[in-house]
Amino acid sequence: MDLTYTEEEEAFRARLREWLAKVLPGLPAKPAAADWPARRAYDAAWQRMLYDAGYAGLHWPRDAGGQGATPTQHLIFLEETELAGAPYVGANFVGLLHAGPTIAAEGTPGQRARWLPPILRGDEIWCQGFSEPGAGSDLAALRTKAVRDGDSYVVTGSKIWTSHAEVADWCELLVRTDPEAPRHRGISWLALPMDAPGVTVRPLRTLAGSAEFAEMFLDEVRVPAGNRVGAQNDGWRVTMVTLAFERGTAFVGEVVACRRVLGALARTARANGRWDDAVLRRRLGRLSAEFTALWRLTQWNVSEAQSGGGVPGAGGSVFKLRYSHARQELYDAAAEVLGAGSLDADQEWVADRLSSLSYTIAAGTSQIQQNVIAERILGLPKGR
Amino acid sequence: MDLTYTEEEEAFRARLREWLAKVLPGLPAKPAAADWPARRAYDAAWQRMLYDAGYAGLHWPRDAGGQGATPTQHLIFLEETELAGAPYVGANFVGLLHAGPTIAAEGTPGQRARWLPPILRGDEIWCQGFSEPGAGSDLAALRTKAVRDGDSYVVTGSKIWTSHAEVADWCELLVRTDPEAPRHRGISWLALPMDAPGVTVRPLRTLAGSAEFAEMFLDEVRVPAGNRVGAQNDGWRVTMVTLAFERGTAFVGEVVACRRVLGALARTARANGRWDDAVLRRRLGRLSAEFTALWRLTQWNVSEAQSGGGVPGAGGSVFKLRYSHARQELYDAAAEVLGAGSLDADQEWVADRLSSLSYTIAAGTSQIQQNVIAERILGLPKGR
Amino acid sequence: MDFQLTDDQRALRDGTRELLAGRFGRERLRAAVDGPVLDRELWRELAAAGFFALRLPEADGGVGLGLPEAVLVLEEAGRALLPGPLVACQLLAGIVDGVATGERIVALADAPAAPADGPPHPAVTSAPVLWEHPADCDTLILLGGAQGADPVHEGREAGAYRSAAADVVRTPFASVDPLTPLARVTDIPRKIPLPLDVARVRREAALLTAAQQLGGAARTVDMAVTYAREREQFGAPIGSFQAVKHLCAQMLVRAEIARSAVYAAAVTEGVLDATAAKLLADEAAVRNARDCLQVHGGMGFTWEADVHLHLKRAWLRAEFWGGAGAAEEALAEGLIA
Amino acid sequence: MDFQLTDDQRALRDGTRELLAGRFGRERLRAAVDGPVLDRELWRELAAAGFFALRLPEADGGVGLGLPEAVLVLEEAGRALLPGPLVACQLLAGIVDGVATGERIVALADAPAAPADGPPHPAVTSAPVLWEHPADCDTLILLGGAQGADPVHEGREAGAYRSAAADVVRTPFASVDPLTPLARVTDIPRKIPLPLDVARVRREAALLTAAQQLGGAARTVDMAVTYAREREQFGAPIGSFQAVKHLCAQMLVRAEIARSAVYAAAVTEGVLDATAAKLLADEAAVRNARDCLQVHGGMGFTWEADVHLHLKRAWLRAEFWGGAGAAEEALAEGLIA
Repeated sequence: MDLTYTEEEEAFRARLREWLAKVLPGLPAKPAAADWPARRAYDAAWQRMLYDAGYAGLHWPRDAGGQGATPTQHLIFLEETELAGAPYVGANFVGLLHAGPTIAAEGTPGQRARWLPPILRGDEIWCQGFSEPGAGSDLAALRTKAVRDGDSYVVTGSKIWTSHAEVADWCELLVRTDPEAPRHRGISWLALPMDAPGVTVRPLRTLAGSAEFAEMFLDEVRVPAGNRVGAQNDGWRVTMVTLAFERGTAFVGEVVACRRVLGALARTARANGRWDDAVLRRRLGRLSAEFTALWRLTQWNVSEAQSGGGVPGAGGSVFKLRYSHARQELYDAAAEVLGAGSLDADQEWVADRLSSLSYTIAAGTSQIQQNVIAERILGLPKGR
Repeated sequence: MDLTYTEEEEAFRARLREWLAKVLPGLPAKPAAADWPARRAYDAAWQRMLYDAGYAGLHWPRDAGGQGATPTQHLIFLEETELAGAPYVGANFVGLLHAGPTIAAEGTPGQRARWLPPILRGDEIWCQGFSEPGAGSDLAALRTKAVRDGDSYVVTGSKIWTSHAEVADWCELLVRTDPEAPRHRGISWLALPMDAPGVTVRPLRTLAGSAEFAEMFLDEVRVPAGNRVGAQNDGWRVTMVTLAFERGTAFVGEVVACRRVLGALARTARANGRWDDAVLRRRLGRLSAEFTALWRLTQWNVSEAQSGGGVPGAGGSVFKLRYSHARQELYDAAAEVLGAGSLDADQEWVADRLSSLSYTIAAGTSQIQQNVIAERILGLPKGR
Repeated sequence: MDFQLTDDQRALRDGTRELLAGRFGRERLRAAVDGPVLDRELWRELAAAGFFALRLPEADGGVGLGLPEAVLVLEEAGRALLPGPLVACQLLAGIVDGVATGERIVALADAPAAPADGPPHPAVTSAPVLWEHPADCDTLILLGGAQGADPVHEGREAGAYRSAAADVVRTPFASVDPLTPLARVTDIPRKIPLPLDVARVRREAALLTAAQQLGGAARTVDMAVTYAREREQFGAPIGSFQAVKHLCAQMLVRAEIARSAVYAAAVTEGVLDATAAKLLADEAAVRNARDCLQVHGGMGFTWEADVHLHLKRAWLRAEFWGGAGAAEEALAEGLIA
Repeated sequence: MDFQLTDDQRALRDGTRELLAGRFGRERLRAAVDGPVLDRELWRELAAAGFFALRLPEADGGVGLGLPEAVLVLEEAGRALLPGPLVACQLLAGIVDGVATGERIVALADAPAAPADGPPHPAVTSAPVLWEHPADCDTLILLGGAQGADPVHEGREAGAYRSAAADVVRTPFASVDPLTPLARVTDIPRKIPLPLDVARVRREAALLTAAQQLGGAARTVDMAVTYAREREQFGAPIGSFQAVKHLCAQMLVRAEIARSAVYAAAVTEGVLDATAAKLLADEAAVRNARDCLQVHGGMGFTWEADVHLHLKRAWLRAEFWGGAGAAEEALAEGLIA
């Protein structure tokens, strides 16, 4: 058990810090949340800077144009960029973390050459078309259908919770290509050009009042068969390769951010007198233990990934279940610190409190995570 | 909505209080917990006093020898006896609250004449033979079998969680008389004489270290067919009549007792300095709201029973689910008040903390109660 | 003792529910979300139905009912997410002219007293005095206010003051609840004292707010159960899964516990009973809305679903008329009194 | 960074588990429940296996390992419910003669300091000083002790004192944990000061106690899962019901969160890390034992089942070396330091 970083790791961290200190002050102001084109431009420019500095696709394999970094280096990268207040991955999220790795692992040489470099350079933006209104946590229940017609698929259906759809060039789309096959067997993975005729995007307003997501309607959209990655009807397996790709680093930046928020809560409480409330104070102390442990668990999971051990994804369920709950508790505590100020929707922590409500739902509800832990880790029987 | 008692009700309370004040000081000392014959004698003597004063079988119908009191009078009786520190129903519990009412409702005139008067007078003690080691919360999975042989049933099997078995005269026994029938259909209700050959009772030690319960082994025990109450194979329905009998009064005395304990906790905390701990103090305040609300819910359920409305037993699940949890919280708070004293097993609250652990399990686990509420009250589909 | 609704009370509850379903159905609700301006016509209709004059003597044009009936009406308002200073108008009908008839809309703002055991932290003392629906009210009644240099809190001992809305200096801010605009009161004239039993008003405001929370808590149980019966996942209604069943069961338990506390406090009129009722109803409303959202999954996270409106209103109401900390301290004190 | 067990650490963990399974299996455990006298022979065998000399330099006859290895061994001891003053003997081997070899059994009793911000309530100050396994120990080391008239707490500033067990006046009482006899120390001679880094001993005692709690928390997950796989109700293994599955899943999460905190604190040796580890491990041990009992249903309520032994030990350990309140306060303080 070693929590000290190697010389190489520390050198990597030092170089990164130096670079961040140099470039961050020169960044333009963050665009407004509702200005999608400006956000795309901002995120793309940042990605281009990462590319030029040799940090693009840090955790991608070298033969896909990435840096082949270790999970620990990726952890350090995510920690340091968060600590330095660097831009988030933003519009490049799906390209760098889902679609790109999928293409790298399962695409043909031609597909890799076509799609990977523009992702790394920030030139092309991807969005994700997995979720459907009728499917929810039961992802495999998707019904968007694709019928082969000559050299194309004709796709009809609808998707939901598609982020950055307004400005994306491509969508990694899961479609049902064999309606007769068992649920997981008749699915294929397509790269959908977002400017294809028949694609309609409608902003989806969340309870936070913002439109971070969209619905996407597909009306007989023609997608070239060459845009299919992996074999026909093998899309479920292809997708799962992607989902296991992050190897424990999914929430590194967020845990760092939560620990920063917790410190700010304590200081605010000291300043506004709420610190005198022992119940609140002890709650903050409890959250300190919680987020420190979550950080250690992240280091544990990353180390496990680095050594190639463990059940991929299973430790992630343990982390996600506890973290999503802890994040909600953090912002409930923030509301306590704010008192009546917790009713002010313009307060940053209030907005974050609202968005934290999705954490126990998105990417597998807490109920689903508990099933995964019980069945895949603990080996309890499926069934009821 | 009226929380004031009628003149008749207040008169009933006043008479009862007067009687309790007169007789309680003359009671002998409570026997030791492990001295079963002495406990039986003590409980029987108290029941005889109730009988002589006209309080025996308060909530039983008049034609069964009871007083035909209203649920509200029963509530008052339970409240006042608890407040006055009167003996508990003890060894007479099964006779007065389960077996007796079952016989009153379903027995023949001969059965009623044979069994009811001795229960009311405290002359005969009953125990309950429902639970089985293999059945648990799934009561209908019972396997103790009874084979008809002439004028008798020959009973073989085992029962568990049988209280007062060591000193009981009779056992209300559920047996399987038709192994081929669906689970709930092949069960019969028998009155088993505890001195019958083949009955073996073995004390069952609980985690509290005491032997409040027993296991009962039945090895080809002959029970006269005339001891069957209700039709053969109709025992499940016969039993359910009993279980719905209490109509909201099951925990009256306990809620009164919990409120007294809560006050004592607060005073102890004030005396030993733990009151300065705001977290503990607020926890006690929270429990005060909780137990007051449980008392009001009790009054609500009793009033509903009195007016003949509501789903019998369903409101009881709501109460039981919350109360069993609140009781455990109460004794966890007691441990906080005691500090290191919570490690002293001779401390009364520590013993009560241990016994409180059974509350979320016995008479239907909290999981089962939640199923009952979800399916019977909320109408959610059965299934998983 | 008969701790059940009387036939009249049942009729009042059912009638109120029917009235609100007809006059403030889902379309009106969503319209109010998009433009949170109080509907004066609806307000007068509510008044005509006796919403505000409920407890005034019949001789004074009221309905002559009591606190339990007011609780039932406010519970229904909470179920329906009806916006507006309902509690203030209920409490001040008969005291402020025109409120009983719905002609005048009045709000209450509370500048709570410092705790009994000495002055609190200076920063806490200046907690903002909040005003619901500032743009829609004609009159504001300020209760109390701490002493000191702060013009809003000054003169707490003096009781209650009445001000024309236009004379009150306030800073509106973005309310977390889209149905309830809010402002911070920054300066208020103290020219017209109002003879009011401030302690009683606070106690009844807490209880009537708790009644609304109870209504919200009960409504979210219904919403969760309805959704759980209809929504299918993994080939079955999600309500057939124990995880969802048990969430719903716990929601019902919370609502029923809160109900017994709220109804009992309406009957006893005790201050600790009202405090306990507010504590339990706040918790039931907030946690039920959260669980309702969880049962709804992604759909519950959308603006179009009504779940978030219940959660935000529950958060808002929990901030008014005494929070959990003060309630628990008061109840603890009650244990040794 | 490689925050995983090394091969040597894995071997140590597995070897310890195997040793305990062989030398302190279920029969020995239940025999110890019936007669809670420490088995001196077993104690010497544990010593021979390096239980106590683990961290002594090899030159001094020790094993030359570190705090992480001590944590792994104590975690296994916690899994096995091994009784005895293991933490004290681990910490005092090399300081008190004969402890490393198991010839002498030593206990630690803690008279904790008053909080930094002034003297606490007088009644709290005189909280009893507890002694585990008083009849089995040869020596007692007292840490600190508050100043004042109280002979036990007097002289806190002076650090640690060593006393022969026979010289310590104590009052045994009925311990809630049948495997851990307890006494209150009522008078103790302060003749032999012991040069000890008291703060460090407290920190490491907290961490090693947390390691035992972690072992208990992990063991009760296994017990619950095993039972849930085997026990059938309503025609299916109870582990196929979501309600039981989710209880077990939450148990695992608690154990794993505690594990990362405990292991990290063993590596960093930070005082706040040890505090957080104790807080999380206490909670995991107590709540997992409670949930394990719930999964076992009525069977878990019997004396014959081992579940209650885990719960009672978890309660006991939670009372030693800093409770939740003090830990949360210290961690809160750490946020603004």
